[in-house]
Amino acid sequence: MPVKDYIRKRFFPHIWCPGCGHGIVLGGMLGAIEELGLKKKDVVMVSGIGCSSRIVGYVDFHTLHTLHGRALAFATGVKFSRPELNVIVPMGDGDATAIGGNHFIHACRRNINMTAIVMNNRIYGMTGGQFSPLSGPGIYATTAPYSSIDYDFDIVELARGSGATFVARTTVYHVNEVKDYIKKAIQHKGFSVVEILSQCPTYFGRKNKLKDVNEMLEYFKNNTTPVGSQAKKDNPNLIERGIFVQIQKEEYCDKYLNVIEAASKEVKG
Amino acid sequence: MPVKDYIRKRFFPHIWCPGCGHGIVLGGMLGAIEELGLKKKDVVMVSGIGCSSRIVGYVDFHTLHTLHGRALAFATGVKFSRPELNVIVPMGDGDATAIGGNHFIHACRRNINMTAIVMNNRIYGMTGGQFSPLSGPGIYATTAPYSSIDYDFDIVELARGSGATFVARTTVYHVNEVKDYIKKAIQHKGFSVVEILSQCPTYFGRKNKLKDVNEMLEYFKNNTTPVGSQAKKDNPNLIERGIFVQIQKEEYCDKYLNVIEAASKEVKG
Amino acid sequence: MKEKIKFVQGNEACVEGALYAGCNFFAGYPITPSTEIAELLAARLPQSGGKFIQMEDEIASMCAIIGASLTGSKTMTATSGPGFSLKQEAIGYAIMAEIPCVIANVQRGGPSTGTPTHVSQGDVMQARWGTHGDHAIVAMTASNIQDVFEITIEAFNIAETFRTPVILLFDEVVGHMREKLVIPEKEKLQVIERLRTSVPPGTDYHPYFPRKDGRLPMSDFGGEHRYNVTGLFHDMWGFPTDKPEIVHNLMRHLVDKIENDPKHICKTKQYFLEDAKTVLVSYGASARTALEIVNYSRMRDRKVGLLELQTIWPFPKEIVSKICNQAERVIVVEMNMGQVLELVRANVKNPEKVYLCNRYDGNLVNIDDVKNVLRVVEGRGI
Amino acid sequence: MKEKIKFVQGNEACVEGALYAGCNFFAGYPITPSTEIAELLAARLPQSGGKFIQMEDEIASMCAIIGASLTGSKTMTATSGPGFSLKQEAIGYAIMAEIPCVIANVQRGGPSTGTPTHVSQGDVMQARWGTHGDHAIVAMTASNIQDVFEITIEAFNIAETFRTPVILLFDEVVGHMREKLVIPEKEKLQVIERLRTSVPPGTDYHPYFPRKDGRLPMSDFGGEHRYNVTGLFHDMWGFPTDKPEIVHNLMRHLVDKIENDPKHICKTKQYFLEDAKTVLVSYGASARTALEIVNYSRMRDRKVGLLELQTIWPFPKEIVSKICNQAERVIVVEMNMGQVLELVRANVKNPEKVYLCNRYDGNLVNIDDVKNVLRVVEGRGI
Amino acid sequence: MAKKVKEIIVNKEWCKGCGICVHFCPKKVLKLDKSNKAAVTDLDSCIGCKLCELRCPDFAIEVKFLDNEQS
Amino acid sequence: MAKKVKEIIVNKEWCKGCGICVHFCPKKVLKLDKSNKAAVTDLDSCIGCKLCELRCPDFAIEVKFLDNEQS
Amino acid sequence: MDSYKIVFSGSGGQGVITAAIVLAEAAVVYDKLHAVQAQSYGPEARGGATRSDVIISDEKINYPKVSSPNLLVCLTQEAYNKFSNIVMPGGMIITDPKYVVISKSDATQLELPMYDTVVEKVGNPICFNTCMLGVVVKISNMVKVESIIKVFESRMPQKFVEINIKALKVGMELVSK
Amino acid sequence: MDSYKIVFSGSGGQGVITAAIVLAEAAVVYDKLHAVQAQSYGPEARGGATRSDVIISDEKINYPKVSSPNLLVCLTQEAYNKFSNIVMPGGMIITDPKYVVISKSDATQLELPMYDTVVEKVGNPICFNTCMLGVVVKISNMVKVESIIKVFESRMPQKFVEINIKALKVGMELVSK
Ligand SMILES: Cc1ncc(C[n+]2csc(CCOP(=O)(O)OP(=O)(O)O)c2C)c(N)n1
Ligand SMILES: Cc1ncc(C[n+]2csc(CCOP(=O)(O)OP(=O)(O)O)c2C)c(N)n1
Ligand code: SF4
Ligand code: SF4
Ligand code: SF4
Ligand code: SF4
Ligand code: SF4
Ligand code: SF4
Ligand SMILES: [Mg+2]
Ligand SMILES: [Mg+2]
Repeated sequence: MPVKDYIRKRFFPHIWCPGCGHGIVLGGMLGAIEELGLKKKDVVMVSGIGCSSRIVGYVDFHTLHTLHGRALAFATGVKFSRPELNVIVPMGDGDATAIGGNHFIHACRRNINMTAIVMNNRIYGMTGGQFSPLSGPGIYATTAPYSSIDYDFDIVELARGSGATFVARTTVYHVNEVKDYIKKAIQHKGFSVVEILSQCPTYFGRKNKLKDVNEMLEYFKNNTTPVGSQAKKDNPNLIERGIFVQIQKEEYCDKYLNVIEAASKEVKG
Repeated sequence: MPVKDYIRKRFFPHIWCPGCGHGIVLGGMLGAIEELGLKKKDVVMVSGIGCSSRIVGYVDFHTLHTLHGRALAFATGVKFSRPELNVIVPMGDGDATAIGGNHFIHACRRNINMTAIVMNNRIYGMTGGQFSPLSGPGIYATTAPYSSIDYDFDIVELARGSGATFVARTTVYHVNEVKDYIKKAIQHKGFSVVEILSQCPTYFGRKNKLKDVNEMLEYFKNNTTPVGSQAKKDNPNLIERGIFVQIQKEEYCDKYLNVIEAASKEVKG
Repeated sequence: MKEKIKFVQGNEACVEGALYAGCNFFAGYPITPSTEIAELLAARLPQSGGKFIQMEDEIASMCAIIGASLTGSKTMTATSGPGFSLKQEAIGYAIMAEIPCVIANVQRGGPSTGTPTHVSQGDVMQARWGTHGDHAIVAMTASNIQDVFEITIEAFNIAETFRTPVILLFDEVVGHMREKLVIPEKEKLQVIERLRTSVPPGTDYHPYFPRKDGRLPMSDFGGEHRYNVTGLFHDMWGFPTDKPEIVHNLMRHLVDKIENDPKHICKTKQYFLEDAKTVLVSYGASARTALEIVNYSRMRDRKVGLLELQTIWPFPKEIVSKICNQAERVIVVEMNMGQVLELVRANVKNPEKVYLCNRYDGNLVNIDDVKNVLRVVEGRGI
Repeated sequence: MKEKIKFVQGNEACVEGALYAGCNFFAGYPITPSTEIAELLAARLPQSGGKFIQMEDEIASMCAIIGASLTGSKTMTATSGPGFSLKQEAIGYAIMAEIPCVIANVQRGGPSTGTPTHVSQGDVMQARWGTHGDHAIVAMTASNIQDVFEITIEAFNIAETFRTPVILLFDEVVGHMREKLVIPEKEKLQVIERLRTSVPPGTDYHPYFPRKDGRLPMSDFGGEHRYNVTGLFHDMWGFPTDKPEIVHNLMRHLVDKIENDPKHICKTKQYFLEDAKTVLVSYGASARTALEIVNYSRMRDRKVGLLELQTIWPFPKEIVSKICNQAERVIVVEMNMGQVLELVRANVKNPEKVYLCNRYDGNLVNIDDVKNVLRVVEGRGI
Repeated sequence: MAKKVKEIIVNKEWCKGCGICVHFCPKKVLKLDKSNKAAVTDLDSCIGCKLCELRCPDFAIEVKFLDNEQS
Repeated sequence: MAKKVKEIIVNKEWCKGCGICVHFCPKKVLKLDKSNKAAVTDLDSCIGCKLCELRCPDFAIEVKFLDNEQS
Repeated sequence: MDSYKIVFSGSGGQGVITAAIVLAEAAVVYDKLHAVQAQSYGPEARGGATRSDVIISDEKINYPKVSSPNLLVCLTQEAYNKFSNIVMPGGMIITDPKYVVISKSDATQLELPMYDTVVEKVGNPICFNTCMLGVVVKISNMVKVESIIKVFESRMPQKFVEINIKALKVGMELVSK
Repeated sequence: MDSYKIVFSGSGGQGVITAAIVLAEAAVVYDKLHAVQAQSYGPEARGGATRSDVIISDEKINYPKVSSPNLLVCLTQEAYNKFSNIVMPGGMIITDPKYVVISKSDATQLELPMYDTVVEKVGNPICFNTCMLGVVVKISNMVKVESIIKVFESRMPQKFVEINIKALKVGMELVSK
């Protein structure tokens, strides 16, 4: 089914600003779902609060727009209750790693079969441009008028350190990778994380004196490189793209079947 | 000053059960403080809620017994407000990594000069023996009557993945290492984490059919090995002890001095 | 399943009630004195294919049961004071998105960490007002083990009927004391199942358009109907809007469905009220002390009666004012600084005739406490 | 510093007030419509050596300001609805441990995510009862930019005087509208500094033993006196206890210090009340609409007056009952479903003469809203 | 990708004029018109890479092929 | 560590009889007495390693040296 | 004098809110008038359609919102469609034909090519909002031009002040024509 | 019949709570009596000093706590010191001299070497609490021994049932002596 059949057309043009990267993520995500041939009724999309989280309003699945930072906790309830559903959780960088950091690391730890997509624009877009745990030092933001001193998380490392079994990263510039990694993430049996560098021209761009959205996409093009590439060795400042973690580990809902079995025996026995 | 001069003797014997490892951590921690020659008035100890958190009641410093999981957030306020104080934060495994997981990773990220001591008995002692994010699969607990299916965090990896600049691990059996690592952690300029495997004979021990506290300490002795040792290569199941991360990175309060400087210029200029 | 007689804690009776009502999903985080609910469900739920999950904190637990409820599960969480405070934001979400679920709060002494192992009834007002913004809520309680069982079933029934979170406001004494419990055979007690939409697939389904009787049939996530659920004000399809009329009407709907017809929700127990000159109003564990005194007084021919509240919210105004206005004096017996007292006073003609007998030191209101107040207000000296 | 005239938002006036009062530590997490408070303090605090930190969430922010306060800083955080719900547990901690701090809640439409950019006054009751267990709280509000400035200073003063968290319950309209602000020169307005202990080093200091005047002198963490601070019930040294007498007395102390002598805390503004037959009771942005109507009515020789509440908690019972009992009718003008209405009703002789003019659709109560209610209750038809 | 492009459809209602499609079109096929919407200048140069469509944040541009295999 | 041990003091009020000191004393110097408190059986064998003191969770045992250098 | 009410409307990046604030600030700080400025937001705080209300008066202003403005500025079609009917009888609507196609209205409608003119005369489109402010200052006639300039001086670096004064004057002249 | 009130006290690991529950459960489930059991906790839920109250009656029991018990069992000195004075006039205190040194009291005091006897006769100290329960069953005389045994059977694996019955009887015999 064409990608556009997955969207709720009546809400278009969407709420996002001109040039906002979140729309590109939406496209890539739907491309992945389309290629996987998922039925609309089998997909539940769960989000928190933020510009990025508004994404669920635009897709014609079961959609759950929850609380800031809590999407993965809601999603855990959905998935653990109905493991046969495909649960996809698009999140903002603030949503995923600031207020939602704890749910993020615990989802990584538990290895429930869901896909978290971190739409990382390195800023709180929805609330008007405060720095996020992914902004990094030196970035200007409304709450960092003298530039930020906060170190940033590396989501890949955070997810890895928390035990995630699939972790990938790319940028909206690399839109085919977006589709590809999300597809692989959904196919992965276990918890998967895809970080997608995205742009907020309205706040991140303006505050940091970036000329326009194209300058932001050029940045993604010029400052990233496939993981393990020679380029990275030559220039350690490059950000790596690719699949960083991909391991098989028994999935949580599957493991719970063992609990049910043990418990049922106890009752009978 | 002798270690015992750092304790509030009037509350002894303490509240912990016979054989509880938390008392050994207390001893090691005070040993470290004593060797560093810290003045009582220069130390603030902040804890959350749990058996482990009761530790602050026994030490003659400025002591702040806060909310379950929130110790590092309170401590951040203390330290950022008065960077000249030594802030030490003993935490339970639940306290640090369950409800407190978000504050833990953000403390690692910010690199504020404080020391977190995770007293890891792999169980919620205070509430009577539920499994924790550090229990690991196969462990019995009151909320895991058929044994736990939850994967555990590796605190060292979690801290590393969150950006911590000093991370060490040992066990209460290795009591001299406890002292030594805590000492180094306090000396480290930046956020430091010391995980100390500790025992809860009352709940973890009983639920998991361990004969007595000595069997638990024997476990620490026999199933751990110094980081990078040959033993680990021969037996990958061994838990490594040692200092895993030790890097220099500008400290948060120090960096804030730059903000103050920039801001003051703006006012004058 | 045949009738069963057990000797159990209040917390266990709550578990039995939940299972009887069809609860098949629990997410929680341990906290004294509610932990036994989680522990028992960890053992019991998987025995019949239900799901138990220990989450990273109370917030996550609350969110998880909302998510699970949307897929069609009957869900519950349990907590106490500090955890109840943490859940408030997500409780508000369940109110706004109209998701059935049950939250047990086994009350302990507060504020803050307070006295974790001691009893209190200090969260009465928080149950009503703990989350931000206008809203309505259902909160119920019980004073003995059998009632805990039945009220828990009732909580699930109300949650399903009104698509609302329901709070079980137990207390440490009732949660931890053991007493006889008779579990009736299946179907003896009414269990209300979720009302699911009959709108056929492919037809426009309105998850947020109440039927004539005020109920909103649900469609499980994963089913044929796809719609949106949000904590923002929303239209009948569940999509965000800030149109003033829609906001206004949704607010009215959320409150009216609970408060307009409280008869269906409000439960009380009445002892010796027909001729009572002194009415004790009480609930939860304190009602046990109150009842003891009623019996004691009646043996001495004193016309004392007890109105035991089982529904705290919506506050049973009509019953309270009817009964209290008939009495010469009213004594509210509770374990806080007078939270229900104020509610009773606000609903009677002579508030100055409403007295308080309370305790907020971590202990159950005792017999002498009530005797003394009774003696004083009846003018028999202390 | 000389007097300054500025044209600012309510949120900026709050910042100016905080700085005037000596606030030197802010921890927060952005949320509409309070974010400007954080943004402005991020720029302003370091200019004078103060500290601004953006925390990972609202819970951490609340905890951080408590920790910082203990070291001697004057601390503040700011939030709105959902964030205010999240802070409730830690607010209870500040109450229990008696830590001075200020929490601004710039109210938006709720429950849940609600209408983030629209106005509401729906958190009045939550401010009082949002955290678990019995307790008392101070909450203040203001209807114009100058008052926001002054009330913010007052909030810091009360926090220091009573060792208590103080809540600033602003609303989106006042937070975002711009108006003239006159910042008086330093020392023109009273700023109360923390009372620090005079007990010499080496002597037994009791952080939780009130002086005769009820105040508890503090000793900064890092200072000569070492003691314990906890959210458990505690003795006069701050060490945990569950002894019933101590628990009881601490509860009484926590409540009595705020509620026993509300004169020191309760502030109102009164307009044309001497001969008012119709009294409007209002606060925050709604009081602006009410005042407009008072002026309008007076021009038509109708005896309408306004009682504007600046302190919401402790509720100014005495003033409200005195003024309302004199009136023929009372209209509460507010932006919720009647939260202050119920408080007024509970404190007057004839509750049936207290009417409500409200709006809970995200918009400011407008002039016609009040005119219409006024016309109806004055019997002039609609 | 050697397929022949039939047309490039811009949904002017949805296009927000961000210019991403224009800037990154490898063949400079597109421009922003004076009402700031994407427009085709040189369909013939189009190689049908579809990057404009994929990168458009607004689902506002669609590349149609002659053989109709790809929509 | 070659210092001479003068005495090993057990604070019986604080000792909870966990047995850790007994079990892990390299020289089996200690035992639990019949009221379940640590007690010294063989002071002479003690090598003054202080592990009993350091591992005691209850601060209940103290190893004193003759030369008083270490308390 | 009664109060004068203005509604500025447009979209996120057009600077309508700044213009509104500058006007009201000039009135309050330099002309010793009373003024309030209020605004409406989209979801949370991000961009999108914007509206800012200003009331200027020589008396204290209580109710801060404008229901029927004396003067309405619409810089997008969306804004025009939404608000053009709220203008008070006898009031005026200002639009720029580059952005808005007007329709029938009871109000006086003034179509001014502010964008093109400012680009032409000042050479910088970011002063568009200042040009619009010039129009409003001229038409409303409540606030002194010098006061507006003082606000510029207190708020921006010198190099911007000049170009903005230029744009302001361009706007004022547009009206005169 | 009036109600009979018992307070069991001791420390965490001694199983006093289990004993109390077994007694009350036997009364309720098998002897059709009314009973409530309540207990007090240390901080949160962890070990430490323990107290469990049991009331057995043939009428409905309302107030569930015991202020003056007919029978008090103290298995630690701490418990004895704390509670020995609450026994009702004419009531009885049971202690084990292994753990408790008794002092003067108005109550009848029964010192029984329960621990040593159970170790000697059953060979397993973990049945100590059952032995104590035997003592209580005998003295209180409210509940049938068979009912207690039925509770054992419903709660424990068969192999434990026997040894516990043995311990129960040892306790009962201790009283007879
Ligand atoms: C509990 C709570 N705190 C704060 C907010 C305010 N808030 C809404 S979205 C957001 C951050 C948005 O940033 P991000 O997650 O990065 O998403 P983006 O808008 O950048 O896509 C914040 C702080 C909220 N809605 N709820
Ligand atoms: C908000 C909140 N949730 C839950 C609790 C209950 N609680 C107290 S301590 C604790 C866990 C203790 O485990 P851990 O942190 O590992 O410390 P330990 O007791 O094992 O030393 C829990 C769940 C609480 N006090 N507050
Ligand atoms: S504010 Fe930023 S993140 Fe939000 S829609 Fe606009 S560009 Fe996107
Ligand atoms: S319960 Fe466990 S952790 Fe707590 S004091 Fe006892 S042994 Fe230690
Ligand atoms: S990328 Fe899309 S929205 Fe942007 S200019 Fe091109 S068609 Fe328009
Ligand atoms: S398909 Fe490729 S070449 Fe053709 S217009 Fe789009 S981006 Fe340019
Ligand atoms: S280790 Fe300490 S508490 Fe344990 S037996 Fe030895 S002296 Fe006693
Ligand atoms: S000092 Fe060493 S050798 Fe001596 S008793 Fe202690 S553990 Fe044993
Ligand atoms: Mg973002
Ligand atoms: Mg633990």
